[in-house]
Amino acid sequence: MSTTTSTPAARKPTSPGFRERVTNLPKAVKILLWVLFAIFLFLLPLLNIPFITTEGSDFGGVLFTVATYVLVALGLNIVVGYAGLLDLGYVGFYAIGAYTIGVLTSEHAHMSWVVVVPIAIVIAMISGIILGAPTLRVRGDYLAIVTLGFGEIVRLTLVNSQWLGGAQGISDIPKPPGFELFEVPSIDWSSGAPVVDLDTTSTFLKFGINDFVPYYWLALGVISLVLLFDILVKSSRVGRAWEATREDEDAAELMGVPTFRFKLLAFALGAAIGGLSGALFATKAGFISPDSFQLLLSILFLAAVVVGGAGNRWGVIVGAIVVSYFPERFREFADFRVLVFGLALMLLAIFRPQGLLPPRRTVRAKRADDRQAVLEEGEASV
Amino acid sequence: MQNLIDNFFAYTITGLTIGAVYALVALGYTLVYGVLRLINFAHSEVFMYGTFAALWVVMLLGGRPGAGVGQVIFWVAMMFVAAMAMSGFIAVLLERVAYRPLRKRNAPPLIALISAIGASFVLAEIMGLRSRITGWVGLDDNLRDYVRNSRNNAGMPTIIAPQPIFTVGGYHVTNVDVFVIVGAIAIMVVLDQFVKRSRLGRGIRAVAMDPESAALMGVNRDRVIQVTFLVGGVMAGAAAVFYMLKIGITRYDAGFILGVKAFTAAVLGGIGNLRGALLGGFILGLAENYGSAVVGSQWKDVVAFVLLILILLFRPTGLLGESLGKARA
Amino acid sequence: MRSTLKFAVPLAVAALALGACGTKGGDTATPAASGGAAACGNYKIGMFGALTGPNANLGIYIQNGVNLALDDYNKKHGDCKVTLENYDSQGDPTQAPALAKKAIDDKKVVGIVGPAFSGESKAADPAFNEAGLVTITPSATNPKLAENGWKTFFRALGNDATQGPAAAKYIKDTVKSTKTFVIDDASEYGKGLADIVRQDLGSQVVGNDTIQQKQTDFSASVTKVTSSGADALFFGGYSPEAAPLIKQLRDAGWKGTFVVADGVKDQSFIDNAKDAAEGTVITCPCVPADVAPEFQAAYKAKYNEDPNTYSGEGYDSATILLDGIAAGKDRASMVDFVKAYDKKGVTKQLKFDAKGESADIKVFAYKVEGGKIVSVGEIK
Amino acid sequence: MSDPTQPTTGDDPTAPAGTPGPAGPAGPAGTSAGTSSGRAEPTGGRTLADPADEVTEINPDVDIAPEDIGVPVVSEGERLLEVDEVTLRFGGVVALNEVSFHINKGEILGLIGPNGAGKTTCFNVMTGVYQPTSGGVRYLGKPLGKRKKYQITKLGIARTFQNIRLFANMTALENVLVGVDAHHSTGVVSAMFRLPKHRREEGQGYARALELLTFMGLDGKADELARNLPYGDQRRLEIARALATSPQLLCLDEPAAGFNPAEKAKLMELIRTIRDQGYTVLLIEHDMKLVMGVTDRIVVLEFGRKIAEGSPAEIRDNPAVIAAYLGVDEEDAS
Repeated sequence: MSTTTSTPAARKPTSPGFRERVTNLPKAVKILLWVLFAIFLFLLPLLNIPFITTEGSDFGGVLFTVATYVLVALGLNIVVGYAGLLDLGYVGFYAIGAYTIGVLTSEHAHMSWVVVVPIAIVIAMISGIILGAPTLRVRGDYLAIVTLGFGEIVRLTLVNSQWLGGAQGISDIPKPPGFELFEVPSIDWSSGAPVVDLDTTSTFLKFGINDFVPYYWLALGVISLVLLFDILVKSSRVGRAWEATREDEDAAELMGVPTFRFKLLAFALGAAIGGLSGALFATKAGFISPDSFQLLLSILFLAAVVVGGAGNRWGVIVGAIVVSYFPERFREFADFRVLVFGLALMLLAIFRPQGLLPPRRTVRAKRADDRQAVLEEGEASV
Repeated sequence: MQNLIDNFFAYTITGLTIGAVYALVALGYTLVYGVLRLINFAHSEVFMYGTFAALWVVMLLGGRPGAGVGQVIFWVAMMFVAAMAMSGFIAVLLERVAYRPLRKRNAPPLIALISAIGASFVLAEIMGLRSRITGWVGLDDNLRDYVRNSRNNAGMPTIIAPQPIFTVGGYHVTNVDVFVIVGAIAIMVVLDQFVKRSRLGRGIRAVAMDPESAALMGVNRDRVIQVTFLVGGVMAGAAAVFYMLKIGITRYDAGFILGVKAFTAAVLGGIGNLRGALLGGFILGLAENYGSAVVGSQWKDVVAFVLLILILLFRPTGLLGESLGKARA
Repeated sequence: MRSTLKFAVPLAVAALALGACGTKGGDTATPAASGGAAACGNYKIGMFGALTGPNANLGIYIQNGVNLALDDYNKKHGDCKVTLENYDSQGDPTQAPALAKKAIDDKKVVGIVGPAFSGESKAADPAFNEAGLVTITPSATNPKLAENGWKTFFRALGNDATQGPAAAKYIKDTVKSTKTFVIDDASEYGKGLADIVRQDLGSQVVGNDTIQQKQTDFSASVTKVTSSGADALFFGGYSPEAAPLIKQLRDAGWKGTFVVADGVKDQSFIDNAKDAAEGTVITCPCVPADVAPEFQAAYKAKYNEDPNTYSGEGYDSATILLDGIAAGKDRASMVDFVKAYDKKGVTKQLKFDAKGESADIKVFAYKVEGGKIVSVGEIK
Repeated sequence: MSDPTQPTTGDDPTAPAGTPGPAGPAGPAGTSAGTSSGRAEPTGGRTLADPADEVTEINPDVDIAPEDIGVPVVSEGERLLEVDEVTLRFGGVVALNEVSFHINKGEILGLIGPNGAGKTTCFNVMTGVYQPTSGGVRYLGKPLGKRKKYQITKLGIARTFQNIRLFANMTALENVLVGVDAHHSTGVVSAMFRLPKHRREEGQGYARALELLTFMGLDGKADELARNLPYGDQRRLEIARALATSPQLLCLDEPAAGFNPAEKAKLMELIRTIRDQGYTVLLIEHDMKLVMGVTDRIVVLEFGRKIAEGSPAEIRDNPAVIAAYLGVDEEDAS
């Protein structure tokens, strides 16, 4: 474990790595890079880049799935990565979000999508509190199995409750209201070089049945909001309290951290984001049934977080992409997908236990340096 | 409810039979948790491989209904040998491949869990893909019956025809019921004595109590851990035999839910506590059956999980308390 | 709208920083992959269903039938072969929409056999409908699928609403049961069917239970059945649960008649339940193999086993689409072709009503005898 | 200790006093820094560097006086905390047996006793880790009752740990900030929208935390991960973190364990400075020299009982103490 963070002695002599070079770039260049990156993400489903684009399934649809996984991973990262609570039943919240959409827009009411999404978030959050309040007092190891049980309880309730559609699920979930601003063409590579194909376009932002790209854009927008939220909250008292609780719960409590309250908060926020992802999923799918919320999904979600590097938001994003994209990209493995996935998990655990992108403290340390300099300057000037 | 009261003994006896299987599988979780403080997520697959070993040995020996007593005893004995060997082997293999490398690197428990989940997928999928895997090496023709339809159920001929022996409250208790319940308890007693009295058993307890002191006192921790996995695996093998005698059908994914239930049983009784596992298994089996009788079988798993949550709320260390080292076992 | 393109194109180019790049207009939707004969459309048909994963058995039985139909066609039309494109959903509704989009975007695909399950049908069929791509499902039996007004939806077999009453009738008239117990597996298919049977049998139902899929220990259900004194049990569900259920019932000494539906019509049921499966009655809206001996022979020659559940329906569904291609239909005109289709297939007279349901539905009863599923005639 | 992601450290400081680990310095002080014998190992399993390098100069001039946290002010010499006939049983083991003593405002009280005497257990009762079986603790004249640990901290009792329990994967600054946060109330909403409250508290918090680090001589190491700090710095960081909660009473649990004489001298100086800045200090220590040199009064425990109480001079001459403690454990007292 201790190999992940460089000691001061080791840090100084090494020549600046990629990361340092990027962080040292002028601010304007950095902003430009970010903007270019955002545009790239925005256009990704239409660029049809060879090799990256999935052959077996629609790339826009796959990217949307990847985006929901990213969102879920960000939410679960708050619970697992920041607060250190092992949650094996996260799919329960995902299902609750999706079913709130289903019930309120199709099955029992026809409320507007814009109204229902916040309701879905709130209901998922409340269910997180209801589950967390009694169970977060039990030991961490047990929490895993309790949450696993919760995920199953949710699914079985969905299967067996006719009010919620039973095994038939809920269909005809309406599309969200959209607006049509402009069309974006796609790129065609069939002649070997990129050619702009003006006939295959996606409209920003029209939510149809046969074009998943607008849903991907929606998810992209939601992800950036959640990321911003994550960054702001993590770098505050709340984030520190979570980390302290994860590191040493008793010591944190003795340093004045109401650990239970913060664990519950992490659980509720994680649940809310899980519910939001479920809501997006239901919106795009138009049809939901308990089959879409199998226990295996919880495990995949957790794997996304751990594979990427629990505690590092960029890491878990990478993890989510790995877990959701690769099985689609390599559909030709077909029957062997799960086997390969299992092997990958084992190898990763053995050879890179911190995840692909372990939490990096160095960047944060650098920022703290700057802050200190600012403070000293301030004092000097007074 | 009326149905439960009318058929109370039927629900009780059948609940105890499946509870015995839970209990034996729960032992594996409890033992490993006791010495390593981690949830051996892949233990369910150890059990599943045992069921297949039991099935295959019966197929190999040409097991069929209505054979003579001597023949049946031989078959059942061979089932035990095969299933225990297979499960024990898989458990030790698991420890070697999925856990030991992590332990050497001092990885956090969460990583061990991920490794275990990976191992669980790999083991289950190998069984689920056995027809294709054996196809590559060209053994398909010889083994066709053993690997056919590998994503589907695999059924075993009934070698012990259930015969009512005596009647309790209107329920005809069969020879299989008695064999499973009594057999499971007997195996538990043997294990209890093994942990209590043998040198290796004392080693297990010492490591469970305090790994560092145990190491100082000359206990070879790696060896103890290996033995713990082996013992847990052998118990799962025994469970697999009982399961096959009672249910008779297995599948590549048969371990998963049963594993979750068994883990629930272990936590119910107090994880790390051997007698707790037995108690937890029986209680879970009963609760599921009673619950199914009252609210319908579709809520069976919900009953089990709600029970678990309630127990953890009101008695967080399980019914009999934790710790392999300190508890009486 | 077109003017906004100018904004997006340079950006895409810049982001890629790749060489030659021009805009391509015109009406050709997709580039011609290979320059075949002008008359030959290089058409494909799609097979949409679970081909891998835990539910793959059914999908593969169907795929076998489809491949057989393709072989027949390509033998006759060697100069312009039709190929099969597989859309392996693993039976998962979550994956279905993106696969449907893939099929829709491939303009060579003129028709789909599938989706195989009801769940994925609900997820994918709206897209097919919007795109006007014909789907003929050989196996999804949920009655509600036909109620959505999908113009492209066709079903090559009877739905649960036709099978349920037949099963109930058989239990009443042929099994002559007076006390029937009904169990379902809470699945869309199983519960839907069992509810119809419950309704039709009325007061003769002495007890109900619902089990979970993947459940293996049925001791509670067994106790309920035996204590109810039922002389027949209808189970709405699939073979993985039916096999252990009947085995445990027989082990507990229950002697009644076990009645199941097409979800259990599968050799693996008998392989696993072994002797306990004997005497099980299976209803199925599928024609017995001996009705179409040629198909049976061809299937056996190719796959070395008898046609299995829905292999015949798969063959028929594919044949309809292939006939359409032979008649020069493309994707747009295929819908009307299928709607007007009326020919004898290997399973039944292939003809659809206004909703896309098979017009000619026969439900047959089968029985497990001597380890084989044998037909005992049509339920009338 | 139940957290699955928590790095495993040595033994459990909250364990009953009946099962203590080995004592502090095993050999003559100063010969080796690795005296913690795998028990009080610094978090993260880092190998110890030569302690001579680690003597960090503290900056006693920095004003770190406790912030006003709304606790009623007690004047010098008045009773800050009273331990009143506290008995604590674990099953059959009596860890504390009717222990009574008090701490006056502004003093440095030593709590000593042989291994297993119940010193840390006593800390645990005072800080709410354990509820006494009978008796109670009064703070500022009011019983602590069943207050939770973090509530007691907010009231003004802070502590360090016998085996260092820093937040290993957080920086030194963040460790201290967690302590400062004890009196903050920024929640998700103010953090999310960067409301004035968040900005004010963050600003004050950083300033205060940096002050404390500077005071402790750790200002250059604010951005090191706690687990990468040298052993001595980790000990000092624990004290800084405890001070950050603005306590009235600072409880130090063997702060000098594993220090060489030079470091111990520094530490004594530090403890005095802390007291001079307005804190009351309760000190558990094995090193008799340290205790005698720095404390105003001493309470001696043995087998969960108080056997003596008095000034260092009185304790030095108390026959019961000599018999129970010095006689048995002479080396430690060197």
